[in-house]
Amino acid sequence: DTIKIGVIGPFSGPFALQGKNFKAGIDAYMALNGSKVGDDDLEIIYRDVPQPDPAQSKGLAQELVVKEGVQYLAGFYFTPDAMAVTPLLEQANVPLVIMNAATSAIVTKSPLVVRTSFTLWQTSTPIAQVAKDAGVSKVISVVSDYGPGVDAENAFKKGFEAAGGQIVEAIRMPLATNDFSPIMQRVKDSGAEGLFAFLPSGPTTLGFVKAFNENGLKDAGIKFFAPGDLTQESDLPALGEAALGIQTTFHYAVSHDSPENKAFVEAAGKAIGNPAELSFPSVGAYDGMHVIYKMIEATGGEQDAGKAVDAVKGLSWTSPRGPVSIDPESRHITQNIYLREVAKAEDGSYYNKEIATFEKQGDPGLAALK
Amino acid sequence: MSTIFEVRSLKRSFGGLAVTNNVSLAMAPGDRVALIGPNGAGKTTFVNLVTGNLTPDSGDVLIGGESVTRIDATGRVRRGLVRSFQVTRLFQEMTPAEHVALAVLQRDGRAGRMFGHFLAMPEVMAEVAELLGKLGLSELMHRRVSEIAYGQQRLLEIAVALALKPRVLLLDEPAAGVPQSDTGRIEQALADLPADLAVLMIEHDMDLVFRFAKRVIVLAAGTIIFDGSPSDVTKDPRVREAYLGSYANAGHAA
Amino acid sequence: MTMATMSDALAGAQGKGRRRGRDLAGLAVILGLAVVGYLLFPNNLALLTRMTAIALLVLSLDLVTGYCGVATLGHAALFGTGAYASGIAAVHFGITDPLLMLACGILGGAVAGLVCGVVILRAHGLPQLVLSIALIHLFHEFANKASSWTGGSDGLAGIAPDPLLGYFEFDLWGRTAYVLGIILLALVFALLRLVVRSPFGMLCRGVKEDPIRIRAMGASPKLALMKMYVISGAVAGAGGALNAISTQVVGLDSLSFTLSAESLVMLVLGGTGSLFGALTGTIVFMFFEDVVSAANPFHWLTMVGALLIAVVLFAPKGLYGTVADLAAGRRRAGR
Amino acid sequence: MPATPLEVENLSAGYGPTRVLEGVSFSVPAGARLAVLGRNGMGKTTLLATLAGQTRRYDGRIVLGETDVTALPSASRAWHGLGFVPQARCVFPTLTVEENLFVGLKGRPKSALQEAYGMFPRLYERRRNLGSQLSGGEQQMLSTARSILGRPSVLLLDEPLEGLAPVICEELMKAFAELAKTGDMTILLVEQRIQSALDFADQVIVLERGRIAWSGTPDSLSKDHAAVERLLGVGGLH
Amino acid sequence: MQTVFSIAVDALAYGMVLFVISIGLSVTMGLMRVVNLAHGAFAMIGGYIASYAARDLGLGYGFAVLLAVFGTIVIAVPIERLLYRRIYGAPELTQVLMTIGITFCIIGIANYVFGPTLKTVPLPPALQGSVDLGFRSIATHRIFAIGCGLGVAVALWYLIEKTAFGVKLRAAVDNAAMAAALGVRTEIVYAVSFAVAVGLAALGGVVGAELLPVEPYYALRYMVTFLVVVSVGGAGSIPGALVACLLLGGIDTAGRYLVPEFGEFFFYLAVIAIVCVFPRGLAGRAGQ
Ligand SMILES: Nc1ncnc2c1ncn2[C@@H]1O[C@H](COP(=O)(O)OP(=O)(O)OP(=O)(O)O)[C@@H](O)[C@H]1O
Ligand SMILES: Nc1ncnc2c1ncn2[C@@H]1O[C@H](COP(=O)(O)OP(=O)(O)OP(=O)(O)O)[C@@H](O)[C@H]1O
Ligand SMILES: [Mg+2]
Ligand SMILES: [Mg+2]
Repeated sequence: DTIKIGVIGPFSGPFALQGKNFKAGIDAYMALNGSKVGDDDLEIIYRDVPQPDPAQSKGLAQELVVKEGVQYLAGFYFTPDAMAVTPLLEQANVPLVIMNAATSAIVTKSPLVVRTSFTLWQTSTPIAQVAKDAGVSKVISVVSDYGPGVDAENAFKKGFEAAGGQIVEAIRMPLATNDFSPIMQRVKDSGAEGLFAFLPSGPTTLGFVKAFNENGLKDAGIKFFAPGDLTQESDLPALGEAALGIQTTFHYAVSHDSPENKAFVEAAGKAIGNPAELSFPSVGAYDGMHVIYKMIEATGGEQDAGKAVDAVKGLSWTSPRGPVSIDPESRHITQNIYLREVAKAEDGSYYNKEIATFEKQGDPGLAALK
Repeated sequence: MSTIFEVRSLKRSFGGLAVTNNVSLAMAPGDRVALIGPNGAGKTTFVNLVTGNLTPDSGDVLIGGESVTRIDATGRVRRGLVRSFQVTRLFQEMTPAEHVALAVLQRDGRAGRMFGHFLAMPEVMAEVAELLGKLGLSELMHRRVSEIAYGQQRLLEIAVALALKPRVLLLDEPAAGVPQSDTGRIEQALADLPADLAVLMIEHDMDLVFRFAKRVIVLAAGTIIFDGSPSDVTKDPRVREAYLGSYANAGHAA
Repeated sequence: MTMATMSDALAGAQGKGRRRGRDLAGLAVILGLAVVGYLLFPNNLALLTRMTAIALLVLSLDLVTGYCGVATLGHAALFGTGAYASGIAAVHFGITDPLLMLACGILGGAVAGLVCGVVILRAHGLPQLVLSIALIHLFHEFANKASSWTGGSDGLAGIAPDPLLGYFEFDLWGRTAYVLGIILLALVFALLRLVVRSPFGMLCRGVKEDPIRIRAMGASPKLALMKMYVISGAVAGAGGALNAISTQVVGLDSLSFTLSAESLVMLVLGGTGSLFGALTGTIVFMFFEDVVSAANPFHWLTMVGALLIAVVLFAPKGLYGTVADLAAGRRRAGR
Repeated sequence: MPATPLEVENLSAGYGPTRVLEGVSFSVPAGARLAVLGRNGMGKTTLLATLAGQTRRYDGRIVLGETDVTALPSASRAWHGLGFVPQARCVFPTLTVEENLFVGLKGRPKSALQEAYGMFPRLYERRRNLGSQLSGGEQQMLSTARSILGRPSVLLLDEPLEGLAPVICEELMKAFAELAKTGDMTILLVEQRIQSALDFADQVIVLERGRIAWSGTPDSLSKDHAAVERLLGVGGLH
Repeated sequence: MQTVFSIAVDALAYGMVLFVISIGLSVTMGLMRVVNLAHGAFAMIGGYIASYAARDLGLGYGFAVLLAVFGTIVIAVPIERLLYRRIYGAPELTQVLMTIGITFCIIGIANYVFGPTLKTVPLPPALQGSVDLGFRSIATHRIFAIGCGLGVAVALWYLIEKTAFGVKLRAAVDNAAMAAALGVRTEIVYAVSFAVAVGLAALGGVVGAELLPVEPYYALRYMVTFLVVVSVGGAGSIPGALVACLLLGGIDTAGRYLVPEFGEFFFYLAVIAIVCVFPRGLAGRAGQ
């Protein structure tokens, strides 16, 4: 038989890069592990939701389930799009494997949701300790003013204050900020020793990092901390020199040194065409496929969402990012978070160099929800 | 004789140029006044000030004894002060019938009704047909305005003004662009107006002016230089020089 | 003169017959398409329902843009307010009856229409466009900020409408939502047909062409436009509510510039100034988008771009507008 | 100077599906003053606009001097010596009076603007005002002056007297006559005031539903009461 | 006080970058009366060409800029002949439809050809680094952008207001048929103006690339900003656009400094206030 898997993501528009990474991760997994599970062939059906649009997402999911007859739903870059689909799952008897959307609460909306990416709480909490350990006690937090930004701010704040640090100011700036000079002026005036920042990966990070340097904050010795979205590998060629030395914590670096990752990067690089475009959503997708393969094995290709999800609760394996497991209770991925620093390779390219590891991190955001 | 319409020392200037300079005049019901004057004398500006399309620097406008200086253009129309435009202002995509019907409905306070269609309102249609018939536009009543010749648009402009049943009617060059063969229609339409209506007409066609007006006002450089009977105006040397030229000699007024 | 009156009365009667025929035809077309859609895509009712909701938005946009000449790139403000009004009513106030939610949406949309009208009608042309852009961003930002009410960028989830009339569930297949949507659309369409050709509709068309002339007729353009804006808000709000009920999530996208711009594109694609145009535009655009984005999720945008260019080149008055013009030309030639 | 600056053969034109002109043919000698008359909506404006290249032509030929301009666009006809003063005036509203005139210069030096100011002193007073701020009559003056500045060999005038004070009309007609008399300019005049037109013209054509229904000299038209009554709808001419 | 100066400097720099990028749109929209939503797309093409020339071909910055401007014009000319010519004088909404369609196509093609990642235009050493103003430092490339902005403003103002070409262009826009009847070859006038506008867009795309990095969605991402700036200034007015850019740049900068969490509110409320006070834009051409 053919088992269909519906993947919803941003394959065109402003986030096309991330959608492309979804596809690269999926292709890579299938290239390395075959496109058959048992006797069943797999067919991936892609549907495009270029920007957050829950109505469209729900419509497409419904179409995938009812018309295309998919047994698994996967993908989802944005939280609201995933949220819109959760009410359908039970009735459709379809598990949802989230490959990116990073708000903690999604997994609580339905017992059929499994997430193989990360949450901002998960990636932002460890950096608080890093900052404290670097001897910084006063930090200003600057985040984009939307859900993930607020999550990042809260996570950092909680971690940093617990570690005995002080947040001197927490700024939330509009998503559509182009010129960051005034923000940097604020940072300067705040008297902070360190800067914690979150911006969604993409064009604005470039302006932010450049403004940080051009306004003399780097020279003034202010330390820059952020979750890894800010220095995603596909933006590094553009950020270049400016990003050198920025410390970020994240669940995955393309440079991660392991045989699994080597194989993955090679396969995914081939799949995406231009390896420089590879970024973190690819690994979420790759592991998402792993989970789906396991589900299919467990159900023998039958459509039984409950059984499929039960089968991967507690599942652990070695992902390209390192050892990971699915937390049986939350169905969210438990993984290592790495501290990385942007460094220059011998060939002149830039990469995130892993310098420390925080092992087996769960999602602190779920605890914060309660 | 009561006054229905009065203007008291109206002033307006554009960047130092006094276009309306202390103009006062009064009209009684039934008056037929022609306002003439050289090009750029300020006639159209005067109409714009009076109807509220422009705000005066100072001065007062009264309709039926009530000051409307602070009332906007629509309020003045509702009080019976209606104008036509020198350069036609019509809805290019609509038909003459729709124009007149809209005016009729608005006059009766029914233009805000959200149901029904004017073609299905016999009393409205009767009035529309009559007015358009009077101005010779019956055949065109369901054509789009953009498709009818300029002269016909001028006639429609007048039909719309008449449909509002004004108390004071200001006509800005109603006959400009209307062929001689059709000026008769305009005259006839004006002649059929209720006797108690006050009409002020701006016109450069002197034949029409002298056939129509019982009183002539001459405006030059923003001031009234003559206000009197048609027979006297041709004798006024200032008017002859500034405006009439050899027309005065031809003796048309007689 | 009697001749003229008679023939005009005749033309009037004929016109009346033709118009009523077209009204009925319009309703028949909507219901017919609805049935055809149902039969052809029984598995894709969610898309059809979303089309219906967006069609309401585009219709409402047509009211102000097509009939009144108001340039706006912020019309989603009315739609989104309706969606949030019904969503918030359900989530925070426990109003989960779908019809009551619909009423909340309509009310919310009408209020948003009033607010937007007051601001947008202060300018004309490009500056007006800018006002509308500013407004939609303000609405968007406000919803983003008020995240305890709206869920912010994560979306307002957890809307669980009761079964319609206590009997029809909103389920996976989306039949209930679809039928509700179609009935709503047909109803709104019929009402709007009445409105746009009533004296009020004629007044609005006049305002669109020349507000100064309208004022010289003694009518207030502003008042007419405000009224139309409120009506338009109610219609858009109904669309928003339908979306909230059928999707059970309201996202910030429903208050976005993107949605506003997209709805304008759909309207122009179909042809402004006609309700049929608005419907045609919505159906063609969304259907085309669905097909090409499913066929090639990565590069379909180019195809949509090509469609828009082709429409401007070959059907400059929009798809419906151009066809209607051709038909009218033929009718006139025939006569 | 060619003997016939303008020759029109079998011209048909209109708007979209509506044909307005049907098989119009005529030619005018250099320095002629041709009056085009006709009742409301008979196609006078359409004729002039078609000669100027602004409406759709279905059939026929237009020869300007030695050149067949039938296929040429409006701008080229202007460079071949055609001047057009449209009925709707078409002043450029966002340009000042001076700039409006400047457009009509067709490459002549700026000092030539004095010709226009000499003809209409009123325009000189208002030269810094925008076109949209002019009074109706001033716009008419501007429109006429603008076309004359380009020294056309054939000048098409569509109701140039509309909205002008009687004194100005008189002077303007004199000026036109002067221009024609020096032989440099051939003038086609559409005018509602039949008497003024006949006083000015040396030839007349009358349009009736897009066809030439009558042509001849002004004198013979004045005498042909039946034609005047039928074609122009006026009781009679003095 | 220092803060005020600091904000002022940032505002000036940001406003000028905005000006350089959007002034071409003011030409198309205000003078040619084409609502050209593809403006950003042309700016983006310029950015791509410059990036390719400087990064992949290793050409000098100045050369890359020139190549970007003329390359974009070369690409735009056929588009003008085939597509734009059909929408001159068409209703605004039709223009919106056509130009959005063009934008979609260009985005799709850019995505296909160059991929979705960011592209930068490497700066020459002379423009890298910062200049010390005494009380603070400012990036050199921003000073360069300010210079470009002033240069463009003066040149364009002269072209439009003082030359025969400018008069003919404005006449053609007011009434193309009449201008043609007076011998203005409107097609050429339009084509040249379009080329100028597109060239300016490309220049803006390159000069502004430090602030607005080039990627396929660039074409739509900043469209609203351009539209707002141009309309607030009064489309078609060079001084108006300049003032609007500086004013809005200032408001934006001050808002982001003083109340970053309400930055968006601050900015758009200011826009509404300005438009309500100047309903035709700061320097709207009368008669429009
Ligand atoms: N907005 C304005 N700005 C500057 N000047 C103006 C404005 N409006 C009108 N004018 C000037 O005021 C004068 C009077 O204009 P108005 O239109 O009232 O003249 P008019 O008497 O109606 O002339 P005509 O008989 O030619 O129509 C004109 O010289 C005109 O140029
Ligand atoms: N744009 C148009 N579309 C369709 N028909 C038109 C258009 N313009 C004019 N017509 C029609 O063409 C005919 C001739 O119009 P034209 O303007 O040439 O008349 P005219 O003789 O100049 O009349 P007038 O003396 O009123 O200026 C009229 O019947 C008119 O209805
Ligand atoms: Mg006047
Ligand atoms: Mg005419």
